[in-house]
Amino acid sequence: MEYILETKDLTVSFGGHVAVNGVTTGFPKNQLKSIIGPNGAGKTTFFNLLSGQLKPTKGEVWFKGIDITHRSPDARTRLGIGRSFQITNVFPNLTVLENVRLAVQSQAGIHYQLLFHFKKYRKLEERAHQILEKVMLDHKSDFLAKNLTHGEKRKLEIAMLLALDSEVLLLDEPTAGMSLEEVPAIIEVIRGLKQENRTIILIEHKVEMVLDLSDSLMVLFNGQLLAEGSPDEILRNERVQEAYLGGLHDAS
Amino acid sequence: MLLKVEQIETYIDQHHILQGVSLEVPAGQVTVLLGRNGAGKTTTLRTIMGMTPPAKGQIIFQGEAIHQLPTHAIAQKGIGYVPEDQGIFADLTVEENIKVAMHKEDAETKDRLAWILDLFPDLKSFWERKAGNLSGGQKQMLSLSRALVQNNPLILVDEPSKGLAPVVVDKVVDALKEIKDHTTILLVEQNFAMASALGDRFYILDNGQTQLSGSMQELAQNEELKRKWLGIA
Amino acid sequence: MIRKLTAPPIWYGIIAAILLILPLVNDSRSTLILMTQIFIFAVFAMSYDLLLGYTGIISFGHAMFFGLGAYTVGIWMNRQDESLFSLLMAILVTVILCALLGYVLGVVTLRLKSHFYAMLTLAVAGLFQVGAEKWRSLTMGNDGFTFSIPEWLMDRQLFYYIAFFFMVGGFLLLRRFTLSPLGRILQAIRENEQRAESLGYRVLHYKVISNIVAGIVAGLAGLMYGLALRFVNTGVFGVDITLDGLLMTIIGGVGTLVGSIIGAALIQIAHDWLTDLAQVHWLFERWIILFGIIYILAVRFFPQGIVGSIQRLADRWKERKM
Amino acid sequence: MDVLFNLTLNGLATGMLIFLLAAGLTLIFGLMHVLNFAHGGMFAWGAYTGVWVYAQTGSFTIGVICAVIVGVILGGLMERWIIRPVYGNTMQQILITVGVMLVLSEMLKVVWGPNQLSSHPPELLAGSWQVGGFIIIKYRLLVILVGLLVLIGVQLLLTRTKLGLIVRAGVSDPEMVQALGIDIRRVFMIVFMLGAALAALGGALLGPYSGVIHADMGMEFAILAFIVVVIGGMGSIPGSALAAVIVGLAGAFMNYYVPDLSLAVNLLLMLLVLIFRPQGLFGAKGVQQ
Repeated sequence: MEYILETKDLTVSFGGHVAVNGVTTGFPKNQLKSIIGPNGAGKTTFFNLLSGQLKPTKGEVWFKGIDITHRSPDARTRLGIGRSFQITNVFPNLTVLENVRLAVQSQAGIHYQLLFHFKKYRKLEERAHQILEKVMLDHKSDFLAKNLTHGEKRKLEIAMLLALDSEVLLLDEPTAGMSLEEVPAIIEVIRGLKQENRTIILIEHKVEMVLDLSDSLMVLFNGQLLAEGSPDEILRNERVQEAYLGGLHDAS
Repeated sequence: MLLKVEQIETYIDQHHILQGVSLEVPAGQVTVLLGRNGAGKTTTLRTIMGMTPPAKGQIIFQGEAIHQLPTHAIAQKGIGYVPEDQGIFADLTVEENIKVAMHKEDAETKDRLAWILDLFPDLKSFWERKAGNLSGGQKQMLSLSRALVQNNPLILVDEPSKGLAPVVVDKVVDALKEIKDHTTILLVEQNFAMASALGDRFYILDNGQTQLSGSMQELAQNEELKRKWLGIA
Repeated sequence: MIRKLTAPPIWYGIIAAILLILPLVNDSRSTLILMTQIFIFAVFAMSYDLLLGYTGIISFGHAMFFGLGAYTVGIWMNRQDESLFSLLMAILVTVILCALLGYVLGVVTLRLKSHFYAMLTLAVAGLFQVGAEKWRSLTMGNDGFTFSIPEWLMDRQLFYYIAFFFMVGGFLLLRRFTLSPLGRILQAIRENEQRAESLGYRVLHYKVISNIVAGIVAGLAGLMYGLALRFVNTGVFGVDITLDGLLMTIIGGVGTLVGSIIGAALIQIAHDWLTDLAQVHWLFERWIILFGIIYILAVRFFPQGIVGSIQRLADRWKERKM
Repeated sequence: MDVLFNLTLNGLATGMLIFLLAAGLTLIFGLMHVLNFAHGGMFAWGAYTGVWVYAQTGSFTIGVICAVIVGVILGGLMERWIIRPVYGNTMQQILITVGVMLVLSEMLKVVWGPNQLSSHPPELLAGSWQVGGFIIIKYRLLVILVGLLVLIGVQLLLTRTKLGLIVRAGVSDPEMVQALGIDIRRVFMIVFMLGAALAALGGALLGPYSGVIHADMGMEFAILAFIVVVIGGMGSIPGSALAAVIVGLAGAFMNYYVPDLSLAVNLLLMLLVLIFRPQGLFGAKGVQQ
């Protein structure tokens, strides 16, 4: 299988605690792969290693055949790995439109321009509006981001990620802290993304959602890769069930 | 009833984390709080401790409303807390960690300390070491000791098995079994084997709400319930 | 804050017109000097606002740029002839020196947390002040020196207009800068650094750029200040100059540019007025206390300042209408 | 030889004065993550109170005691009314403490007038001893002694008392300290008052040492104290002591040999530390973003 993003023996430890332990895996192009596992299994840490917020103690991260282990988060974004955060992470005192436009601008490679052609600027704004429409947030484009409801902020978060137009999307619990009524809208958005032929890596606790959306799953447990495979295989995997129910006595 | 939590709702920033949690902790028992990741178990404990005060609902401890008190006052009422990450003071020695928690140095406290050190002989041998250098299991024991040395009628213990090797988990279970005879425990645990070995009653949390409660024995025998609420399917 | 400026352009026009006519109506020397000071400090405060309000950097050493400008023009005029050419050269040198200083300081220190940056800039500015005291051959030490400027600049009325256009130019330039794509990125960094990084922006680069631009503008303000006084001493490097800029920005409204102008006007006028009152009672000589207390109260209860608060009220009103 | 000895003694004494200021600064930062830009104000107030009371009563000791009391009171008021309301907001903290600094220095001029005050050591400590070919100025020795006593005292307080234990625990996890039933806000206040008292003590000792005091010296010494705290490492008392001695000595020697560069050397030292070892000599964390 052709992997767009791969990890080799990826390990990170803090103090004496090994948070991610020798994970070797790959993420197939244009598929959605979810990472599941009990609390403290190292899922978010693993994400941070993929996006560059953390540097591994050992091991490598490869993206499209390039070793990106030592690249900074902003460099990885420019290469085409975008991420959303578990905690809502937007620019609170900028408008919704401005939030997205900043992402569009980065994607367009406009980093240091001072004087600017207004037509081109208009284009960026149009693109931002299109994306806001896609996540059903266009009617709020003039609001300051801090005045959105929680669910709307999550949508904005995803809109910014879309604007980056990254090939690989890392979604860290996109429904965290949402009320139940808000969840289906987000699922729709993710489903839409899947159809656009992007590679998506998802951390999510809402199990029904994971099983429904994922092409494949990987299970982390105590920082190690316990199992990977299709949702069916994982469901049938005894070890995984045990890990969840807590009877598991692994070798360590 | 030692502790009564009634319909609490808690926000963290704007996240509506607890959306109505109610539970009762009878004295002398181990009450277990179960539920999947992100269900709101840790937040429930932190809300009881006053670290993330509830926006709605009330918390009654020994007949007294405590949900508006600051954390230190709640602790002084007699609730001990053993957090998920153990909350060890890494730069202090084991001895000093325990001393921070000892507000009295009377004979009774000294007796209790002696009992604790019998319970966790490891701590005695690392008495003057920096707590940051302890293993995960030892940190867990130290954290428990701090809550015990205060003679709290209730202790809240958050996932003591997390990140520990199975052998160590067994040790912690044994210790908690003995501790159980001395104080009431509200335990958050994802490791079902551990929960069922210790628990008398259980509550299941999901989506920030208490969904189900009953005796631990019943739950242990009901595979379907277990899978539905605790497994991945 | 990014939104359309609430004050409609017509207000700007009216105020500008009044300021243009003022010297023709009232040519009292003290009024002209006061207004000139306001214009110059408005530019200084706006440059401070670029750092504080738009990029979220607190510097306690902004006076070093200001002082650099003032000394450059003083020394240049003294050593060379007082021609227009020397003036232009002094401007060029100020720009180069401030850009260099802004760059070096930015690269070395902007990686640090805000406390450390604030502390470090305070210390470096202190170094400049001591340097100016000690390098007597160049600066005449503590007492400073007077210098002559091109004859035609001595005309107070003309200088008033120059300062006025200096301010208008500074405002337009900085406004353009903050509204440019790059300026928007600065605001994104102020709001949420980590997120700006995860959008693919190299945060440090932008902070350094902001530092350089703010430094150059502050340096030019210092140069104008030197020209206005025809005198320079170590006071131009003083912490109080920085604090003046800080005060003006905070009271006027952080992140608004217009606020800095209003703040500069308020503080300079109050300063002038209270100094006059000092003849009535000595306590008025200590007018800084009053400012200090107002400033503390503003930081605590009124952090948006005058313009920010007006904007917020306007927003609320608009939202209610919607 | 004589010169070297004198310079060393001089540098040590200056270093100790800076240490008194830096100790509070570093403790407050370590525990509360507040960088108090008004700390120099406490120092200046201590100096003025000390000199004035000494002049009024004729007793140096009473002057020092009053200075310390003024420090405690100012510290308490400041913690309660200025720091606590903006707790947790770094930007507001920095801005507001600078405002307090401004007001404190100006208030000095209101109370004692804008001119500098002069002072001299009490009779008992005036003059010098002649030991072997060395001249030891008595007052300098006193300053060094007091500095050492404070260093030992603070270390003992931190390591041997319950309060110190709580302070150290609070540095590593303030929330957990509260969960153990301790009111951390009270501890904050005590530490803040203690830090202010030490600064005021330093100020009171400075009067007779330098002969004159003026209202702006609070900021000058605060800058040196900042340098010391950065070099020594935020939150570390031994680090501050060592760095204060280094800065004091560097200042004294440079002042004698290359007077124009004395502040520059200290700044350079700080820059080097920030670039190569940003956590300071006695590494605390949290300097870089």
